[in-house]
Amino acid sequence: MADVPLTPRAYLQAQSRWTPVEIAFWLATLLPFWLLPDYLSLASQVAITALFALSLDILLGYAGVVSLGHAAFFGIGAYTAGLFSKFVWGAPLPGLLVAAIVSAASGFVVSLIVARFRHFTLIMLTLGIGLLMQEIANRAHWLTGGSDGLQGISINKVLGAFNFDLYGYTAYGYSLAVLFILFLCARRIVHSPFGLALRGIRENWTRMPAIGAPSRAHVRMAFTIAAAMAGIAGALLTQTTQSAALESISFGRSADVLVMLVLGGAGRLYGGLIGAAIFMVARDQFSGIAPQYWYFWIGLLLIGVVMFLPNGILGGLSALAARWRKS
Amino acid sequence: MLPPIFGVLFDGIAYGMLLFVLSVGLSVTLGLMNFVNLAHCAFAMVGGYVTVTLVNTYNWPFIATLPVAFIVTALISVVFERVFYRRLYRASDLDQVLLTIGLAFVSVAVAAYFFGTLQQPIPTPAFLRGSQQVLGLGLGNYRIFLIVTALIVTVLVVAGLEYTRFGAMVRAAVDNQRMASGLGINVDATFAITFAIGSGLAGLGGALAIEIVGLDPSFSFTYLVYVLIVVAVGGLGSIAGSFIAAMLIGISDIAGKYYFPELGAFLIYLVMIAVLLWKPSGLFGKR
Amino acid sequence: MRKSLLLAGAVALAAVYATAASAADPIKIGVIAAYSGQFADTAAQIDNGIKLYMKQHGDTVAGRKIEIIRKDTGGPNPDAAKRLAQELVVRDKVDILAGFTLTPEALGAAGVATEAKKFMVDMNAATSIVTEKSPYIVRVSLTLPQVSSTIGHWAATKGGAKKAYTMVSDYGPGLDGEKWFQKAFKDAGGEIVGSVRMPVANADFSAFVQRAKDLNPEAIFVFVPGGAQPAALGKAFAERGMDAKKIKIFSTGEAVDEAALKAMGDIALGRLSGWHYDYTLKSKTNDAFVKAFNAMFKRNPDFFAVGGYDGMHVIYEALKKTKGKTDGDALVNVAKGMKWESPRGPIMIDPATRDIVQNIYMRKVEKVDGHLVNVVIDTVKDVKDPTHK
Amino acid sequence: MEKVVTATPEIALSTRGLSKQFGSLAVTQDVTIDLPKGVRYALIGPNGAGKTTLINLITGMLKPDGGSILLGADDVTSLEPQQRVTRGLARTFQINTLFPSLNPLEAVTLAVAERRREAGEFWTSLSSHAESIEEAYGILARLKLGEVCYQPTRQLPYGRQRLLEIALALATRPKVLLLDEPAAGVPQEESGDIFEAVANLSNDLTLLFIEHDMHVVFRFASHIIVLVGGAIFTQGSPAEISADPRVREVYLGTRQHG
Repeated sequence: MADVPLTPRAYLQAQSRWTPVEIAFWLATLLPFWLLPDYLSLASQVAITALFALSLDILLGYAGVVSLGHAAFFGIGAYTAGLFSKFVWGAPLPGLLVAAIVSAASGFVVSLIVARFRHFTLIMLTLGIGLLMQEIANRAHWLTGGSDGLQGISINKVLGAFNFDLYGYTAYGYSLAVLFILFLCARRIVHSPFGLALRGIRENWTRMPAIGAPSRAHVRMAFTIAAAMAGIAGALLTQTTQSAALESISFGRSADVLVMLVLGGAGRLYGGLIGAAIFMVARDQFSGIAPQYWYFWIGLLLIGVVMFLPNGILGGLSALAARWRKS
Repeated sequence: MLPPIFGVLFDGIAYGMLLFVLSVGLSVTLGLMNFVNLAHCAFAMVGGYVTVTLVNTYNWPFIATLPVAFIVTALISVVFERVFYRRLYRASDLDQVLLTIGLAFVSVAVAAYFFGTLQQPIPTPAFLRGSQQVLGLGLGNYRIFLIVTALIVTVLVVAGLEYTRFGAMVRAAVDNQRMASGLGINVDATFAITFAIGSGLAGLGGALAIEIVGLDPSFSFTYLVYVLIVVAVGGLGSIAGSFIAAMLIGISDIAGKYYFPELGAFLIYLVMIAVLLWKPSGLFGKR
Repeated sequence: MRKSLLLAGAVALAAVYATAASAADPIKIGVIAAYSGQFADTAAQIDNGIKLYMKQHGDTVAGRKIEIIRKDTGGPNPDAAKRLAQELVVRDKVDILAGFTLTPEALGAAGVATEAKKFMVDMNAATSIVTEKSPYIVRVSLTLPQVSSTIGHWAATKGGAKKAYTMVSDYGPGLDGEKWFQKAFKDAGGEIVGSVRMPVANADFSAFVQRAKDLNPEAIFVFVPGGAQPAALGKAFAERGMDAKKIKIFSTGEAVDEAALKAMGDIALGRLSGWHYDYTLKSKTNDAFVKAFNAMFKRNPDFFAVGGYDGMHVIYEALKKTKGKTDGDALVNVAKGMKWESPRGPIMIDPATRDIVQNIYMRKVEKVDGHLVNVVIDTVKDVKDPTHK
Repeated sequence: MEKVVTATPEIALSTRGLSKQFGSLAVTQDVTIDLPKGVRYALIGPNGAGKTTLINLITGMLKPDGGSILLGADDVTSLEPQQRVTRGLARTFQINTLFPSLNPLEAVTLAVAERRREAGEFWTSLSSHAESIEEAYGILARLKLGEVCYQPTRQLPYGRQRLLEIALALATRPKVLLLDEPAAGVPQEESGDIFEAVANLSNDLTLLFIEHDMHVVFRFASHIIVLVGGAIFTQGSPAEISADPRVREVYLGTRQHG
């Protein structure tokens, strides 16, 4: 015991303690209000995409479940929020809640099909289901507006007080607040016994049943939670832009979010946030220079990260930091 | 005289053949190297642009450009394999995905820069236009040509794998890498050559596809989904699997559209999901 | 030269800053379009139209310099379009919004135009509702109902077809095309014997063509998006033995555009279509336009390019009338009812709906000097969008 | 060795006519065994005799083509592997099957939490589950893994990883424990530690272990089953087995163990 400085419980507590870097990160998310007030609408979409990436991180980064159809839930959330505002009530927060419930339910249903598969099969099944959802949204023209997008969305003021303004103060404040609250939830989840079980699934799918773990039930739960969070992200996008379109449920969005998460570093909670911010800001800046060719620069960025910072930006940085500490 | 559905099925087979040529390379690289190469269709696009350039700028006959499309694509791909892919054979799937999506992104921008964003039509030779009347069915000349070409490719690939020394090495490496290198097979070089051939076939597919589906810079992504579906349905690393899967997708797509047009785009996704639920590693997958 | 101009501009700018916004400030136009992705070529041609207009007419209007800021949506993304519009307004301080490759982009930005009171010029997005979404929008492109109802009426009357089959891509524009062709065709006494909706991303049409053939209609109406599909569809018709010289195959312009005709070859002969522009239209204005366009971009203009070109025309003329004032209400008021001679013929912005009023040309594919072209066989004059009340 | 069986032993695990084919190869043929409670069995046999396959069948990682498996009085043949674990049937793996980036504390806490049905709780913090953590640490300390329990598993020396295999199995509180070559690949001098740990396990625990080293087998097993070609060749006490000339011939004779 002498060479173990902490009791096991204290050690685990320390694992989930807030670090100064984390606190600084969240304080920094407030800076755009003062430093970059012209970029608030971009910032709000970064926050929304970050939330979407965070939801995928629970699946991919923690449970090791790769999904190429995650936009299905983002899109379901987006359309649910839009339809709710159109037919029921324009208040944003109830809209988020309804979107979360509907997308969680869809996530659960999908998980019943996919939870027993791994690897390439899983990727292709999620891809197929995502494409099906996209096609259904296109075909259900009467409900979704098809390729023209959903019309008639009207969103009330947030908490009855804050109107969605042209500068995006409300949009960013609202998205950031929701992101932060759900980040706290995600943080609690990954530091819970369930989070540990997800890491176990990621680390060794074969061992889990041998310690009596109902892995499929865990994956179903993770899928449901991730779908709910993705749905909330989609609902946020609908509410802050007062629009919902097929793009929100498309394969492209599924692929983009996967790229962002892997770019930032999966399995670290912050990877998705950083990846979304870097990808979207880089895209905005590059396409400002030459709108036709931003793909080129983003492509180079991805290649560079893989070559020089394996396991994403955060993974690479922490490896570099570890080497630095050693030398 | 055969009922018209046979003509429709014939078209489905031709379409399936095209999918097969486009996807067989990816299936082999995924099976052999376990490498998730999402830039596969970028290589197919290279082949397409080689043909377009030769036909439109240098007035080559279309047929003569096909071997060139194969060779140029294979050479370019082997450069990429040596510079990028090789370093990531042992990396995680996710890093491979990131790298190859990055390459596909770059390919889209480079193609747009050099060739513009417009569709690239090519004048096909007269004997590939029009159609033949066989038993009352109109069979498109180009589709006949496509089927014949794809069958030749299939025979060459299968014969190459079954009856050559190199083929034996590839099969050994697919079965068990460690054992293969233990037997003195240079697995590294085997990978590189297989990758080059697989990408070269994609390039050939890209060139053949222009007449059917057109060519523009978004080709890198547009057909990726179909190619992945063929690979998944067929089973990784299985040439026979890719062939059957491509036929299945091609025919069920066409027959589905004829009999149940309202199912339209759903059908091939449903076919894939059904196959994977029944056989998770594909029709001919290992395990 | 450019440097000195820049310098002059900078000096002017510095001078202006002292006296706040005034006449010498540049007028900024934010162009929102899908410069990347599947619709990149559409955006590129719109952009070419804009560039050509500015080259021909100078980059100064009413004493103020025109500055274009381009933003990429990457596709039919209303959320991206809305954000970009917001950013253009709040960050780049643009005075006018323009572009819009696709309907969702225009719908996404419409709210911003209303809120910020900015003049907004739709250079392509073709769904009818676009102009109803903001009082600041004018459209210079076309609407699908405008074209397809014209085709429907013409097919049943002058076209001499009584039984028609429709084949459209299964998404917004296709459904619009189907609905308005069928309505006009039936109103003119025709009968619709069947219809099929085809997936948006469809590579092989033979099954759909066979279905049409099974019903043996006199005429077929087709709508597919531009790109690779028109040629694929044309080849499927030929392979299934449907000769456009014998059966009347109608379509909108995309299905028989320049690239499609090139890819189809002689099998396209006899194809009928209704459209508002083609680079082969015979008029002095168009000849000059096509020549200048080819000199600058080494390709022929298409209807996207004309949309960009005419869009700039509305902006320039409106600014001239307001004497450089960029107030949204003022600009939209002077744009209403504006008439001019476009490369596509005489056109007008309907003062009531702010939508385009233009000729629809009925054309037939014929061989002229060894080239396949759409030859105008009839002109339906001053067509309005049928959906606006 | 202590006394072997009482008059009417309570059976902890039994199989009835278990069989399994891989293609045309019969890897398990009509295996019927009865493991009385608290007894330590060794499962021996030449390479390819189907020892690991038998364990995979018993634990449910493979589905048998025929036969049944009883845990106590319950037929568990149709249960999923994890359901058998929760009923008290645990195993270790011949090739380390661990959680490389988790540390031993996390891994064993996970196993304990799964047993206590706390692992589905996503709303509580892990560190608030004091009892589970203490229990996990207790298991680790007993297996002398206490001082390395904060190091990622992949960084542990191989021998410690073998012990962690056992620790994970113990965390499920098994009634029957199947050990697949617990000291496989461990240098001779360290393998003693592992078998010492095995020997110290509770006497209530029924144990079946695969082992090649006959010294170890004779020292720790009270009963030996010899498997050849997927079928039970013979079984008996160590003395009986070592005296059986046929066993010498098919098994001992082919290998250099004494």
